[in-house]
Amino acid sequence: MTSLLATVAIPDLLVFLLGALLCLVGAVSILTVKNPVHAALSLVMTLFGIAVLFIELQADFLAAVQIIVYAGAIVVLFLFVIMFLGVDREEDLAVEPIVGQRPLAAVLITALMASIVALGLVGHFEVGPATQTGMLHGGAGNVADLGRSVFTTYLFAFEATAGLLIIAVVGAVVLARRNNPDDHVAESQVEELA
Amino acid sequence: MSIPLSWFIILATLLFGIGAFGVLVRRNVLVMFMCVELMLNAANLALVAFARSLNDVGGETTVFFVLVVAAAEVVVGLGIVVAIFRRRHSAVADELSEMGG
Amino acid sequence: MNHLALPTVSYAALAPILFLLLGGVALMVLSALSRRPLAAGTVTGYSVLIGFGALISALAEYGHVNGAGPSSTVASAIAVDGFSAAIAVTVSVVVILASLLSHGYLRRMQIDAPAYHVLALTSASGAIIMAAANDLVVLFLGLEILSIALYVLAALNRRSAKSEEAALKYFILGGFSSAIFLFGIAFTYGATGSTNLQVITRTLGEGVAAKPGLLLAGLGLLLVGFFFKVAAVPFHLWTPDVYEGAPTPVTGFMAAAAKVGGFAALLRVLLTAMPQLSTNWTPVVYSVAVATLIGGAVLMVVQRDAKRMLAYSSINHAGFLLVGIVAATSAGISADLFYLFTYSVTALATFGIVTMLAGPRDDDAGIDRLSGLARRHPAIGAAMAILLLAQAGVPFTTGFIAKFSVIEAVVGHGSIPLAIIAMASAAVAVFAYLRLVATLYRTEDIATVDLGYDDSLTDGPAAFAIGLSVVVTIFFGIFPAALLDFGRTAVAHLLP
Amino acid sequence: MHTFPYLVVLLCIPLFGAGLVGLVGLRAPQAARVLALAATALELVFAVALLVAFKTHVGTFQFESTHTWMAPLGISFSLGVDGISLFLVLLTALIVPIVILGTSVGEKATGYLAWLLLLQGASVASFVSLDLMLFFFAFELTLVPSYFLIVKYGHERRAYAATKFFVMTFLGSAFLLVGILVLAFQHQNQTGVLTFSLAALQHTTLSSGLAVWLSLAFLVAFGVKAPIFPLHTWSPTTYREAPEGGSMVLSAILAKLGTYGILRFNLTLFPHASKTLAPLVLTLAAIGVLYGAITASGQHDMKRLIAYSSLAQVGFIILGTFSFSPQGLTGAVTMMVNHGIITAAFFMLIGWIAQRRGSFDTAVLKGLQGPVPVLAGVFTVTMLASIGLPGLNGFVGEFLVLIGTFTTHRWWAVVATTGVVVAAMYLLWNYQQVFHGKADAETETMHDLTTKERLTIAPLLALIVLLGVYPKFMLDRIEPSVHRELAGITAAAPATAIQTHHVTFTSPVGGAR
Amino acid sequence: MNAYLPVFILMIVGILFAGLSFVASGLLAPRKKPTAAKLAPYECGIVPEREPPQRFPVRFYLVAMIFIVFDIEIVFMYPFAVVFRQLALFGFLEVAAFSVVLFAALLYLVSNGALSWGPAVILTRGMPSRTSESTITRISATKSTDGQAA
Repeated sequence: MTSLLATVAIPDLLVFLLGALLCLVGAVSILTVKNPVHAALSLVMTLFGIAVLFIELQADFLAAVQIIVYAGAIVVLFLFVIMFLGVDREEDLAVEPIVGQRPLAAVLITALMASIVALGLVGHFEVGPATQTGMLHGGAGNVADLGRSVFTTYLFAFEATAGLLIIAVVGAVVLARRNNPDDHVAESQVEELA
Repeated sequence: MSIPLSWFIILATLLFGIGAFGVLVRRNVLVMFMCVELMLNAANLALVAFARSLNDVGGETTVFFVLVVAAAEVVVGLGIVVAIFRRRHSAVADELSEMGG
Repeated sequence: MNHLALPTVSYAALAPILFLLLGGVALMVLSALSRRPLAAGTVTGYSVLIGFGALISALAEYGHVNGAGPSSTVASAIAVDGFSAAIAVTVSVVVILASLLSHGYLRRMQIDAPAYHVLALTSASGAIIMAAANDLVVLFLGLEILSIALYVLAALNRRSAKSEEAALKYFILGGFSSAIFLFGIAFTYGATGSTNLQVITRTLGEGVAAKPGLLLAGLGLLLVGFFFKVAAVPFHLWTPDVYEGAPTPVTGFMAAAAKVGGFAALLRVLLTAMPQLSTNWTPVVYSVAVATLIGGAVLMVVQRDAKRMLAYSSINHAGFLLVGIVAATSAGISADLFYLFTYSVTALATFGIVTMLAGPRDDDAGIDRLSGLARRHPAIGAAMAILLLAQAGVPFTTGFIAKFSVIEAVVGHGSIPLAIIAMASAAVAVFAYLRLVATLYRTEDIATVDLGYDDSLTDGPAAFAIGLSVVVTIFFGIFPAALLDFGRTAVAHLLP
Repeated sequence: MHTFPYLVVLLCIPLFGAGLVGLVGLRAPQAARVLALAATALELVFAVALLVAFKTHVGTFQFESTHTWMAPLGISFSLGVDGISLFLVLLTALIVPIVILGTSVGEKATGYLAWLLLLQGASVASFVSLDLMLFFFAFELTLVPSYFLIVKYGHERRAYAATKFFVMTFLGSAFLLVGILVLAFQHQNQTGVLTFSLAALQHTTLSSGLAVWLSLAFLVAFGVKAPIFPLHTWSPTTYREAPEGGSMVLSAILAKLGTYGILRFNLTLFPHASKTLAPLVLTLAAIGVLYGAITASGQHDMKRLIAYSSLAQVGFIILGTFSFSPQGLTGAVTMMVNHGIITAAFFMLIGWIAQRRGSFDTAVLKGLQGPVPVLAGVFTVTMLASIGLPGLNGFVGEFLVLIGTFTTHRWWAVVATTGVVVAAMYLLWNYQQVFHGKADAETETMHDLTTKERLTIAPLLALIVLLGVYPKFMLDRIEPSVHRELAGITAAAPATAIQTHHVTFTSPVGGAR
Repeated sequence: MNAYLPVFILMIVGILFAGLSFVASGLLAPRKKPTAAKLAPYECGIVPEREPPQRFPVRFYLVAMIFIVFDIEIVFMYPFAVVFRQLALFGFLEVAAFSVVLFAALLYLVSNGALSWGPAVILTRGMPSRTSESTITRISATKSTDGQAA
């Protein structure tokens, strides 16, 4: 610990620990809680923690976006659907697990994480040559950097996201329709309910 | 000096692993989705950390696109869940109304 | 501060993608603006036209590349080379055939045709983007465009609960693999300092990349993600259920487009961005290829459901394509290109026939539905037999040439055992195909189940598409030279 | 040279015939039968014409025609016929029409006829193709029709038999394909040309180890088809369960694909490796002869009996092939043809007996001589030919093979001779069991061969006698080619160890000397 | 980091407020736990024989879609706004193209009734949601078409 204090500035350390704590507690509780609503809330917690870490990494704008899009939109959608379907009753929508037993999964995942970290340690977490895509300023300045790279280097990706949104919208509309087309009376039911 | 890269990467790996584990073992579909989101966020964290230590903007920009992808995935995935639920729901309703006459 | 290098865009090179993407958007707007729902015929015709547009522009790009050599556009995010052009051609053909094959089905099942075609076109564009991507981020987005659209398409059969279950399973495992893939991108980015494939390969070449640590982690994660997408054993668990549950024409489209996109991206990443790491990835791909070949073939034999059987057959095909990757030579790549094209055509048409046989609910493709088909409908039966034999790799069909050229490539590369394993797996698979063909021609105990499909057998567009595919399969099976040369020239102009 | 393209025609007639029969059969099965007969008859006519046009005393390939085809893959469409393949083509052309005449599978025969024609086409193609890949195409193509012939028109356990046959043969050909490819790439590394033409690949220099491996790969493929002793396990079941017509074609024609392949490709491409492997192969062949003979004598089922006896016969053919002596090789070729004729006759007769008596079981069949004298007579002649009675065609081949083998590999010849004796014993024993003795009531009611049947079997019988009394007719055309083969084998330079830059092989039989 | 001091203070205040309100509700709320009967929906005293069809009309889901789509667009607009002078016309055109596509998506949503509020059609006709006839007809319909309804 002393060595840490020597190397790392205290506020940074605190912020990091706060963020990491939020993340991990949230993540673990997603795994453990029974009620999906609680799970969603713990997801918010994790996202918040990650936002804090973004701030620690001087990616302020991304931190804001993280809160706005994830916590503000995606998780809200989750909660909306949970309420909408009334699956806050536990395990209402349970489907058979895709892959078998927990121990197997645990072993696999642990092996995966261990090997990743081990590989990282082998390479001493050395990274490649710096600043190949573009300069990155810290703090509030990096919005401009982002802007530049999004609209030059990653222009195509930016336009491609439009395609994703199209799919999302069309998909949502198609999927939200009444299920069985032969069930005409039920159709009118929906009309009446909406 | 600031936090070393390795801490962030290890943390990201942990989150990623927890998410993956959740996808594999949880039975509730919505929770599975949340775990996928968790994995994506772990990747985001790693990207930003790398971007910072590379002093390179690419990683942070990538996070942008990941956000969009996540949004699209959630929209579609929840759409599928809604569809399934409504089918089952109507099925249940039919049985009951049969009994009730 | 005011001088910012704005990227140059060569719209000619992007034409195939733009055709499909904007075609989808336009169709969406049309269906939104039109008072009453668009007629299925109109929509089908529309997307066939879009497909032709993409095809022609892809051929034009191919010709241009042959003249001007490979290049990249939009700030080197998109590779303009023979490879991407060839894949674009394949995907466009897939789009044309798929929309013809789905026409009657959409009408019968009362599926929202415009939505279906918007999604199909968009996801096809995703496949091309994957193939042409010169940047991992673009590749990832292409992958997601392809996959997410497929998730929705898989859920479109509203008459069978299986369909949504399949979509759900596909979605969860798809999202899972995407996340793994993204994590891999993150590590690769960290280790090489860029997401651009050319920069990556340059960094690796100059040896200025990080010590193998993060790099290998990234490579491994990327590979796992890819193996999920192309359904390689042991990452194939989702395939049979999804293939079985999804609406049959969607299954066909999935089997063709998803495989093409996935393998195109895999080829590009491994062979153009990370050739320097071949000593690291070859063993992995090798062993996965072996598992995929054997697993696909063996599990195929025990299936009682046509769609599940074809799912495993597609897994076996994936094994052959991986063999082509192991032979990391230009011969291997061109063999894979040929394989992808011919496989897409035959698989699409096969599923097209299964579509014709799908009952009013399309929730049962048991083999007994096919029993004695050739007795009642000789033409369709014969077409099915030919397509199955082609997939089996019987001489004088494209299937044989495809398998042969892959084997030739890998033997040339010197890994004889793999070649023998591949042939052995083919032997097992062929047996399964032949058994199915024998079922088609069974005279005794013709299926007693109610096959409510006699109306669907008179499905003009589908019949036309199937006939076309059969002709292609046989013609290029006997005179493959032109197509093989096409592939080789494409690979000759591969963006380094 | 502008000669009439006999070979192309011989290929096209059955292939198009098959398609035509398939189409016509949908509407009119009877018409299909007539059509099939017409096609095969035409085929036979052209085959005979080929025989007439064939220049005797010429050892090289005749009627050669080469067209580029699948150039990017180095595959060419090149055909040619020499004394060795000539008679096999004739055999193919002869047997199939007889099969169509002499056997029937009930009303729905369209598929049966179409498959038979396709099989004929594929077999002819593989006999006359001078490009290894073209040969492989045809070799593979024979599988599909055979599979369907067995699985659709066979007896009770047909599915099992068909599967066993199919999987074993296909696995064998897997090795063949890889072997061909490796050879082709060796050639490409040395000359820079990717080709599969026999003439070119012949001059590939191979390290002795690699040569042995390749020749083993080829041997496995052909050995399954032939079948050679340890790879024969599919044949009794398949011959038993296949329809009579199927068994005829399988044993008379398809088995010859194997023996022909060994003679044509193994000996031509890997002369030294073949010499190295000779002891092994000869031993297997001799074992095959004995094993076949002994097992046959234990059979109660006539079809299985013939299956095992032809295993012995194939053993002889291999023996002659690997004796590397002119007589031996000539004998082998002669025997391929004669064995084809004889087994075809056997299976057809057995089929007719089963038609009348409803059984293949020697325990059931007794004293047929009384009620069906003609059938008995024909059977007698066939059997005597198969034993190798001088004056009948079986004798010529066996005799030549034994002479040839004796001059070069004495002891194997001796073993084989004992095989001949055993064969004579079991066939005679079986004969007297079936035809002599007291016929039971049901047998009494059997009717003798009809005129149609007599006419059908007549050609085979005639050939059995003719080729027995005047074998020179065949030998004159075979010998030159055989001599050419042997010249090639002896002329071939001693193996030089070539290390290829990516694959290195070591010999399994101490080849690297 | 000092820039974020207010944020932290706000955070703490928020947490405190949340905690306090929980405590307060604990203090003020009636002690008795509600019985099952109390929790059940009230249907004129009849024991409800099936749960209500849905909690919300699915149209809200489409609204959420619109929200997400524009949320994303805004996220991209912000950095664009920061650098649009450098990007000049080119950048403007890019964003214009993007926005056009998004607008098309909006159009599609609206045409599918994402924004059509107001009283529902059938209620104005005053027809009850489920009568025995409707149920019977529906069941017969489902029976005729999709064999097993479960």
